[in-house]
Amino acid sequence: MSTPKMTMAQAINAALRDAIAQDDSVVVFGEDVAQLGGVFRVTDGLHREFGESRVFDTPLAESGIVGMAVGMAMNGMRPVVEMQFDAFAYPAFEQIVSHVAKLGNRTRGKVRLPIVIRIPYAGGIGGVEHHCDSSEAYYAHTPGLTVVAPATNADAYGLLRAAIASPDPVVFLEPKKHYFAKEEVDVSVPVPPIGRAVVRRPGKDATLIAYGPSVPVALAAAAQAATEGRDLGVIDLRSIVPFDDETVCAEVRRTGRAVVVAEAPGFASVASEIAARVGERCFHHLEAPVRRVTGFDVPYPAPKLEHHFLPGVDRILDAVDTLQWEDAA
Amino acid sequence: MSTPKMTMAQAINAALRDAIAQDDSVVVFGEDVAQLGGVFRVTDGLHREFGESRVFDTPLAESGIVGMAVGMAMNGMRPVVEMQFDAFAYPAFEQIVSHVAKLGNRTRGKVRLPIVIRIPYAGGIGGVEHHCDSSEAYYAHTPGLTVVAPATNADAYGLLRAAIASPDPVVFLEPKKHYFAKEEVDVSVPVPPIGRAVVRRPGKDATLIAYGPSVPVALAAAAQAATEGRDLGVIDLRSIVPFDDETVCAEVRRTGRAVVVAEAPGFASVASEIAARVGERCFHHLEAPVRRVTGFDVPYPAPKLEHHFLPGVDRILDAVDTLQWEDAA
Amino acid sequence: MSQLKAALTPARLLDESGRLVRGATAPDAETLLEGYRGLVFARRLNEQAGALVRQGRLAVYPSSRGQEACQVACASVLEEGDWLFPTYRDTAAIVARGVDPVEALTLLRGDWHCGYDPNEHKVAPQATPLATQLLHAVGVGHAARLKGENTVVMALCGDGATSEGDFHEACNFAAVFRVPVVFFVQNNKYAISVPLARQSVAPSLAAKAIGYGMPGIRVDGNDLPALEKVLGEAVARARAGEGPTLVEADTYRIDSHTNADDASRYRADDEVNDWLPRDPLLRVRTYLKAKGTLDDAREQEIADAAEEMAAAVRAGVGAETPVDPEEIFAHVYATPTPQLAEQRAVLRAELEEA
Amino acid sequence: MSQLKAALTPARLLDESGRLVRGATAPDAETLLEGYRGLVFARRLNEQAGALVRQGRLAVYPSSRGQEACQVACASVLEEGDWLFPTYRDTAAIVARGVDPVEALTLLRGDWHCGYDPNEHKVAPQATPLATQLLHAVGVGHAARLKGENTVVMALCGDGATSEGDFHEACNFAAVFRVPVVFFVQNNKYAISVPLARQSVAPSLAAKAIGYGMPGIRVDGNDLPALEKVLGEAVARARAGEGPTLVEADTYRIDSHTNADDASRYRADDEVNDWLPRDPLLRVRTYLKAKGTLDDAREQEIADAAEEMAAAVRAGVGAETPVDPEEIFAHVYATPTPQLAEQRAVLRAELEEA
Ligand SMILES: Cc1ncc(C[n+]2csc(CCOP(=O)(O)OP(=O)(O)O)c2C)c(N)n1
Ligand SMILES: Cc1ncc(C[n+]2csc(CCOP(=O)(O)OP(=O)(O)O)c2C)c(N)n1
Ligand SMILES: [Mg+2]
Ligand SMILES: [Mg+2]
Repeated sequence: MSTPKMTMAQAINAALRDAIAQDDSVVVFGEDVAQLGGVFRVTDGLHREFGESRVFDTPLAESGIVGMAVGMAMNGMRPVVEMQFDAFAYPAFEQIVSHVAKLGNRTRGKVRLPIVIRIPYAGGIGGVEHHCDSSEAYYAHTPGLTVVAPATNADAYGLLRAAIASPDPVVFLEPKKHYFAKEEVDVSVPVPPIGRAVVRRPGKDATLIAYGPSVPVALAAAAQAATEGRDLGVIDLRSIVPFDDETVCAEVRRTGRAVVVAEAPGFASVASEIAARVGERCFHHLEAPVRRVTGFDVPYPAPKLEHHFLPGVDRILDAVDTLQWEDAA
Repeated sequence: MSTPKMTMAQAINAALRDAIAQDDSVVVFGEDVAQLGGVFRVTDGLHREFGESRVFDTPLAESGIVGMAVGMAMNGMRPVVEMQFDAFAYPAFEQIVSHVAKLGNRTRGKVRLPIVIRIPYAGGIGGVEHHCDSSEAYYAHTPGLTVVAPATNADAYGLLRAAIASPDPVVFLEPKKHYFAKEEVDVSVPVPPIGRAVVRRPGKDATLIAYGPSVPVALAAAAQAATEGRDLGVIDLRSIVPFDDETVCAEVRRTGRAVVVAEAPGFASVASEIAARVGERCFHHLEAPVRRVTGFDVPYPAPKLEHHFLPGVDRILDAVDTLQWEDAA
Repeated sequence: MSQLKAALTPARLLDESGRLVRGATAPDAETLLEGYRGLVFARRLNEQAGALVRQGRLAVYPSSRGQEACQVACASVLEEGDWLFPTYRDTAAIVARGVDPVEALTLLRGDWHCGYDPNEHKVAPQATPLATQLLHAVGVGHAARLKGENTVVMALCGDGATSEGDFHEACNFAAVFRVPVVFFVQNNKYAISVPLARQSVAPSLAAKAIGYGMPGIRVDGNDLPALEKVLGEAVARARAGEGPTLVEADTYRIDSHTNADDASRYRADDEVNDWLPRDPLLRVRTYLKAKGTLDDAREQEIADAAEEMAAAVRAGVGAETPVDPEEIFAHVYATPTPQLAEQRAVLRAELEEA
Repeated sequence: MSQLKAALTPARLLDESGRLVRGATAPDAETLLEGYRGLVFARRLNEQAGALVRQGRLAVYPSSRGQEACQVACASVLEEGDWLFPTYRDTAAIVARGVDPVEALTLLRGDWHCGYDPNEHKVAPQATPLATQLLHAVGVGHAARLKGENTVVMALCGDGATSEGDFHEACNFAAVFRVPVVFFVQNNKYAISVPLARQSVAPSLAAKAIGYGMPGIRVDGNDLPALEKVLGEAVARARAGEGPTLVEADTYRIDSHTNADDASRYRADDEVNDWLPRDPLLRVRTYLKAKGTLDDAREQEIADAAEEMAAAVRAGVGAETPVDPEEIFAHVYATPTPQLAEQRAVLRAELEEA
């Protein structure tokens, strides 16, 4: 029996459906998630299947959505809320940073907030301004939040199940350019623990470190490099916080060379963090500086210009080329 | 004639006064800034001196304050707004990220926003939760913002003058623990350009890189190290964005060792950025990995615990000790 | 409480069959004819943009079909130095204000985030993050007041946007500072798929004005002369230093949210069909025809002019305009940072290589 | 419009000289005596906390002096399973609800951000970021409703906080979802230094309710029985499934914002002096004395009990309680991340070294 093919939107939909069905405390709400099934159809059919008490539309106010989720979690529920697009989570920033992230700590663990904030994020879909931000750094920098970014449809299913089951708040970043691409998804595979990276492609010459929408780009770069005789490995972080130092360092120590690939502007970003910690932890194994291939430090460009902004295969391979191969044995 | 001693609060006050007096388009507003003169007395006397049309209190709404500043700047003014404390700027996050940072770019430079957002920030004053956040990473990661953090009272004066004169929006981070410490301030010294770091203490063994409230801590560590025979230099970044690669790299290449000191939680922070770029740009000059001494990745602790959180002299010197001196010539 | 009444019962001048309502003063016929021309242009623009989307020339278009009277009125009541703060749905209003339609469509064509110079016609960039622009409008108005300028600011938003915190803060700041701004809510009954009932259970959106201490007026949003009267009075109040007004237009979004949306998923055809006879164009046309102001020749002239505009839009949007990749670095700061200069060099090298 | 009237004219039962207002039903004397005890405790707590600040035992204390009737009433109208959402100024309300005062003062003592278990007495942590807690209150209430629980939520905020976007979003969500929540605004006329007139030009804060489609009631905030009546009715409405109410208490902050503030910089003594005779304690005391319910013995008993509470607060706050530095890592996540485990080891090594 072959596993079914699903888009990432369908995989997330399945994860929501299974979680709602299995746990009475799971509720899904946000803007346009009920009747419409979400602007990306991620919540399609859930309202019809589970009714208004489990899946509902809210007034148009993101701080309201997240703030209400905090209260519902205080009262025993597991809210899964959707921010319609990355930049539209910013109105909820105070609630996320000052409460979602801190209430558990504030109350010495007496109150835990099992909230999932789903954010369709990043670019590559030709969206107009405010619809393509890679906002992970804001969340990853905030202690108390778990930050997850799946790169495969199977991970989207599994990690979302894990996120909903987590006692802690999770910012769940869905690379929106993946929503409509099909892959095999076996929902019976055990749910992966949050915090474990995975080596998507082993490689001995250098390691590409990526997450979310940059993973397939890194894989494409590695495939291209292979045709040119260079063996690049690719790590998919899956979770940004917690960070899997073990897997990352093991690979980089083996290859001695690393390039971090991420779509967000590079300055003070998650890519900076990865470069800094790899630099600190693998110093004596490094044959070359850790390079970052990221979005430029500019606002996300208009549709016709976005491909110049996004880290692509060529830019990654250019960076790999600078890893001082002339010194290599 | 000796230069007068001023606290940082007074230096900032003087900068505001001089800017208001010299430029009709400068207006100062926020919560409690007029009648009261600010909860830290930074705007003391300005309302009395310049009147309601130049210095005024607003209703209690930070998004409102910043959003109104955007409009006033569109209509030819130079608003200088105060967010009462670091965490109380978060309600304005959407306005800051989606408009303050991007409107100039959005309009191809047809509209420029000469706004200064003053934020009393960071800890060390025994403040309760939400009053001590080091929030610079959120702003530094956002393209379009200039991010400045003075460490001396003279710089507070000079950099604020430069910030107000800048055609671009500036997030001006005032280390609140410095507000009431006196130093000599010569207001006739030319205004320093934004974007230039300064070597506060030359040193040949290793370089401490700091900004804002961490500069005096780094200097204290260097002084302490000197008594133990180690010659540490200290760089004060002054501006986080733009970043002064030239000064930083020149120093680190000379010493071959660097420790970044900052109060914010370290993950995906400005300290990560500095470590990453120094690692990338000075790789062949480094004798040891770039170390970071930062706040832990926890919410800012309650007053009685904050000193365990803050990077102090001992923690800095411990980090310096790990810089593989045994290999040193 | 007459204040509450004005906030609840929509003001009206022309009824759905194009007749003057009882007791109403007839609007000036020539002015109304000008308005009718605006309506025809707005409708034509909506249709043309929709066609360009179907041809793949525009990425997306949020149509204001059914709301054309609002689009025309909010622009026509403004004077030259006044400002307009539109949303993504208000392209027709922007064009009515004088912005070149091709420049206005730059955003939706994907060339840049805003295609016109906001200062030229005093039209802010179309706002995407909901309700945020209302605060900018307040700022422009407050600055004008402080500078002693006679400017009035027209700030647009939808029914959904009234739920955002920024709507509240903008209304409150405007009232407290007596800012010369008119908040004009086009209540088209939907925020994408979410109906008004899920947005608010207040007796009306205009009733929110009471909580800020400003007048709130409800008006038939498909009745051009009524809109021009109500908005004109609000503008006059603002200009006279009497502060802001909240105007709610009772209207309807005939099309889907955008072409990417499928309204049949969340609303019945019957509901749309109920609104079709209330069409803002028909009403004015019938009235002017009956009056004799609009004869066949004039109608033809207007139709031809609208067709000309549409042709220009087709040509302009269809033309190949080069975009400069390096421009993404050019405007982030007035002077690029050293970091951006470096990054620009990376891109330039790639482009030269390619 | 009786709705508007209730939102404008403060409800009152006892006048400033402690006499029942004309036409009012007399409150139950024993209940009122219980309330009086609460007022005395609240006043004593404010005084004791102030003294502890002067002695350097507390870092800061935002006093509710003058607002004690609000503090007592909002707790007394709740039943056991109900929730209270207080701010930094509502320590007396928290204590009235049953939280140990020493635990309540943990925050201001600087040991931890919240010293009590919110679930024990159903009291949320004291909110610092203004108006944010109102949304949490709505969430608790909405969850209760979905679960079919009979809970009512009392959500407190100040006049200044009504200007925040979160106030708006909370009121609107509550009204749209018919959440069993009572929004209780203690309008004490100041937000730190900013007077009400700079906060709002609405006819009243309660009038804001109209814009959300819920009842808005204004009440004399220094009149305990009136508060208990109005809040009690709002709680009953909420419990009956009739949705939220916005209650505005007309009161006054007698002390500075906190001990760190100097109110003389922004308000005249005369204004404060005008409010002193409206003291919430005096009024009830005079009434109960006149009634004969409060005799000297009972008064002494209440004073003694309050003194005992104050002594316990002094002892508890004064006691040396060890804080565990490593606790800063313990609660950030349910299970510490590997990163936090590493960082904890760094701190542990430092502590062991020292
Ligand atoms: C802050 C924010 N949240 C969400 C969105 C996504 N969004 C775009 S339009 C829209 C509906 C807006 O409805 P309304 O205000 O009634 O205006 P209309 O589209 O009907 O003109 C939504 C939710 C957004 N643009 N901004
Ligand atoms: C979001 C936010 N902004 C600013 C502050 C700083 N602040 C603390 S109390 C206060 C005044 C609040 O006034 P009000 O709501 O009337 O309550 P009161 O203190 O009078 O009880 C301010 C501005 C804050 N705590 N939160
Ligand atoms: Mg709408
Ligand atoms: Mg107050």
